Amino acid sequence: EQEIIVSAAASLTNAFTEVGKKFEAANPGTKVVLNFAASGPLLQQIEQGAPADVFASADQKTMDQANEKKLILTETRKNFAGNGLVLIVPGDAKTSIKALKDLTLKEITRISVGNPESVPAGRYAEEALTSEGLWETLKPKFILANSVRQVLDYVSRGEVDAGIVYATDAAVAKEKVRVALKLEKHKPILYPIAVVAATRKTDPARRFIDFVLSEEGVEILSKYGFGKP
Amino acid sequence: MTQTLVPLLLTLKVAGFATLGASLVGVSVAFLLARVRFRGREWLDAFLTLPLVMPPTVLGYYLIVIIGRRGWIGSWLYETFGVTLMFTWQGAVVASTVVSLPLVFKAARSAFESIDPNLEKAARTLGLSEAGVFFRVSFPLAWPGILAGTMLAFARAMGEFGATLMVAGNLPGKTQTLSLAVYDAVQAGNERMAATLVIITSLVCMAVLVFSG
Amino acid sequence: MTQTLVPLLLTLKVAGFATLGASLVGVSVAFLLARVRFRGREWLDAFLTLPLVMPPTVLGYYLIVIIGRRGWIGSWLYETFGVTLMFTWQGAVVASTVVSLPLVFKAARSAFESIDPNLEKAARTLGLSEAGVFFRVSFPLAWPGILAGTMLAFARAMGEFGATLMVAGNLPGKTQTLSLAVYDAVQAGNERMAATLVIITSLVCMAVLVFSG
Amino acid sequence: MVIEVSVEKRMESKARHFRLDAAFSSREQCVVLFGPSGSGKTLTLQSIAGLVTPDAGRIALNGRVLFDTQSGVNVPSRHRKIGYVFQDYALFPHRTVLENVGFGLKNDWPWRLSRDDRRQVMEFLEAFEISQLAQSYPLDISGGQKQRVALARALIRKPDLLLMDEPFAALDTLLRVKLREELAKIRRAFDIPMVMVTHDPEDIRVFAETLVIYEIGRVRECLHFLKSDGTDLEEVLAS
Amino acid sequence: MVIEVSVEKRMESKARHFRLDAAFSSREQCVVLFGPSGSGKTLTLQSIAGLVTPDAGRIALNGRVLFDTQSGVNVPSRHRKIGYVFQDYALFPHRTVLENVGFGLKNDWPWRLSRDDRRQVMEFLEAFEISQLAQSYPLDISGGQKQRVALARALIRKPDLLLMDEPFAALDTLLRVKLREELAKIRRAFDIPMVMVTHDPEDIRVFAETLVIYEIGRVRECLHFLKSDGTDLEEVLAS
Ligand SMILES: [Mg+2]
Ligand SMILES: [Mg+2]
Ligand SMILES: [Mg+2]
Repeated sequence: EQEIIVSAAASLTNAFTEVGKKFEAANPGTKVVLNFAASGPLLQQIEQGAPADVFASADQKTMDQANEKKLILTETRKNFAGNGLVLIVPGDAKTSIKALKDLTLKEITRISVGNPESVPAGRYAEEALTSEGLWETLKPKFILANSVRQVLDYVSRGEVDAGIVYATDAAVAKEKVRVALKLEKHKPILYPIAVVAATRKTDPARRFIDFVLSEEGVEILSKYGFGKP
Repeated sequence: MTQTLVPLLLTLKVAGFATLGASLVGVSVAFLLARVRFRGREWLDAFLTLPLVMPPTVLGYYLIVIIGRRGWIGSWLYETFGVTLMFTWQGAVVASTVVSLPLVFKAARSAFESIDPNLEKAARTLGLSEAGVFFRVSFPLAWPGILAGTMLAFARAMGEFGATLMVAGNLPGKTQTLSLAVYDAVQAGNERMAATLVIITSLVCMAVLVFSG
Repeated sequence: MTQTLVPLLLTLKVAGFATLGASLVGVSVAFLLARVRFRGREWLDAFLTLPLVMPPTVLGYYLIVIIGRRGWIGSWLYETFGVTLMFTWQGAVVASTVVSLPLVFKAARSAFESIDPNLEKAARTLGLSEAGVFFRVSFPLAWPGILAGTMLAFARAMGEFGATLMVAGNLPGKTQTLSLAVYDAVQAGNERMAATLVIITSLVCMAVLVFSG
Repeated sequence: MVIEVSVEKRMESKARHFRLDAAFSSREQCVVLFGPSGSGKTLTLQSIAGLVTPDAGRIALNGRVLFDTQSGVNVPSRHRKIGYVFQDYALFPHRTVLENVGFGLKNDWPWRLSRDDRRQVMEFLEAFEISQLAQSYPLDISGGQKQRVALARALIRKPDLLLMDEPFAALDTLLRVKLREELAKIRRAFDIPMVMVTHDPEDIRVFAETLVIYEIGRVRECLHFLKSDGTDLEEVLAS
Repeated sequence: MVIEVSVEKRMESKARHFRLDAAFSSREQCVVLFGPSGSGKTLTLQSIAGLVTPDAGRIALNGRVLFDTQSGVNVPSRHRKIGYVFQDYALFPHRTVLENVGFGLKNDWPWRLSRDDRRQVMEFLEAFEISQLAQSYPLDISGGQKQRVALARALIRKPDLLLMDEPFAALDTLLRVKLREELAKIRRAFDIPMVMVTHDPEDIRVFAETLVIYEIGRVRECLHFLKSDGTDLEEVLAS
């Protein structure tokens, strides 16, 4: 009986939970512990010695930092999924937003985005809004969240009027949030995965990555709305 | 500099208001419980002590249920006045008040209860009204105990993290107190910032401790 | 079911060990401070009380500096035994112990100090050694106060959030205690889960309060 | 003075039940309540002062009804004009001797003593030979001095009656004799009627004009020495 | 007995300084330390019992040196074989009367009394007429009963000397007379020497064979009544 810890970006919560179960079924004797948070904090944890074996981030920048700090085995790094960025509003919202610039309307008082310092979804949102020249204008309305799932939570509870999350997140909470529009002017969203350098369980870690990249893995991911890399 | 000054000032503002609120409520209820015998007296005590033993995140959950935009009071506030406490420094004050209330309350109650009842009786025979007895005898005699409780409450309010994070979020310059800023800086791997914030906070806490001890 | 049972059992394990550690240290130092006069006595008291007034995130930062993989003790532990406390339930125990220590310590010290010194003197004239005086007089008489402090420490350890989050992370099944699970469930918008966890935690906290009161 | 006292009061606590049912009256100036501790003497005294509300009974002083369950009268303590010297003196520890003595002179905000009031307090301190303690705090003065402060604080309000609860119990035997004489002198000087609680027979010898003998919860006997009805003090004490 | 006491001790606190420098000796069975409160009587008694360590001095009992700064002797309290009855009796509130009296009989783990020890405790309870209180806790018994428990607890260890600190101060005047007689009887029955602290002249009349008169921090006089050196007790008390 052995156990691997997979530190994965918050947006992977539902998909990787299923991936983990299927992997355990396919590899008897190996248990998967999943640790979800924003990619930035996950990187910090690994740097401080968190016993993670696999790291899956939601953006290339965080994985690049991990690579620079020699926290991952470079040769194991692979891109395994893609995603889209959407603007969501609470399901019962009366306001209708047809374009990003509608966010400047007076009735939109609070917009939640991930904190660009540590949340990849926040960085993509910053890019998209900056290219429309809206980032600085909208700043006073921002409610910065610690992870993309917190953005989703704020919108579903109606605490904010709008939020920017991944398409896959919006799909998870269909009954509570409505996709107002898709965002496009940002770098392509590519999820990289790699084995953590400090692991002593290189074998099962590699096997987990292989499973994610396998046909079965890709199928699960696409079921939750992730695109091919 | 401003990066540490802004959260420090915000923290002092939030903790100050929270301590004020907690002291007013805590001292009045403590006096009531120490002097008047009524049914459910000990239940009220237990209820007010609950935040001392309850995880701050659970308190945060309850506060969201109550003052969230769709909460019992929150929805009314929003529909009536168009305001919401979530993600505002006022929300942080509410969270910190709840969390630090038991500290003043407990200290004040035991301070009032340890006053020799003959002193209050003596004041009555000297012609003092009940209000006079409170302001000229009970309160001044309980003051050292109340002050110590208030200092602890202030320190607790300064350090509040879990409930504040859930209710007020972590908005730099708006609701990001020292405690949250430390967390943020460590999360973002900003080591110098983290160290600076930690040192400032430690100094303020030690000052509080020295004053209250 | 297991989703709530696992964090509950983990919480009880972590809080249990933390309370044990905090009680052993807290009671011994409290007795020392209550009975022996030495230089720096009040400084030691202040140092042990610090966690009560310090933000848990700041404590988390210090703990990372000390027991983190690159910390003073942490690096030695890692190089010598190949173990690290970060992100383990043992790390959560360390964080909770530090946080709950002042509660036992303060209660025990005041319990020891409120014992009539003549009772200990009487025991000496009756032929008891100093150890006998401690185990047959001082400790049994201080017991109600110590117990109350221990219960509060247990509750505090159960609710620990900030320092645990930083030191032990939030790994389901390994370091995710109730307090963290509540935060996580709310974050993840998992309302039923959040509500279940909150109710369980509230019940446990109220039980603790009733027992300690 | 004319004092009529009749009080009933149940006290319940976890450990014990106590029922007081006591009545006495007197037309003399000095009433002494005598009996073992726990017999209800202090409870009677506090009922007279209005610090405890009896379950039933009637208390009247010089024809003025202070308490009466039948007619529903219950004058609040602050309006009874009764001075009370507590067994442990109950001086305000956060106030100086001067402030203690002047405490009851001005009872509405802002509680500052006028120049006249201060002068009066100083005169009292001199009369009680405690001027030199004016700025001391109760913690720093001796038991005998505390008693004088407590007396001065009660008498400065010119009460109609002075109640004293075991005034000498806290003092050394040596000091006790001296202060007993002093009190007798002061009482004559102020010409104020008094009800005193004690369990010391010596107090009876010096003070009692009316002697009320308590046993647990009730009055066993009420004796009037000035009436010369054949009651002999020494005989009573010997029994 | 032969007792020699000479103690020096400085006590410093924020509010006041106190210096005790007292010496007396006696060959009689009953020594009474008399004087105002705060004069150092209790401090002397605790020095004899080894509960307080004097700065300098010498304490010897029947030729056995218990304390001597010169030769560096300081026998720990538990080996002095001295019984002590505290002013407030200092009964263990968490133990029954039976357990209190038997407390000092078995002092190594596991502290359970043997059947013989229990029988001895029961005999003592009977001798002190408190058998019916065996299972009561100190909180629930009266002052006079407490005194008997404290006495029995001290005497059951067959000490060489009994120290008593104001044994009657906490009692009613009425009860005091009765218990004073009882103590005199018990002392004779156990034939145990005693040092008693008091500020009540009546105790001197009943107990003093040697009288040590204290004034603040020192001994004013040490009188021996049994030697019939012309000292008259009543004369002393009158002065
Ligand atoms: Mg009384
Ligand atoms: Mg004494
Ligand atoms: Mg007395």
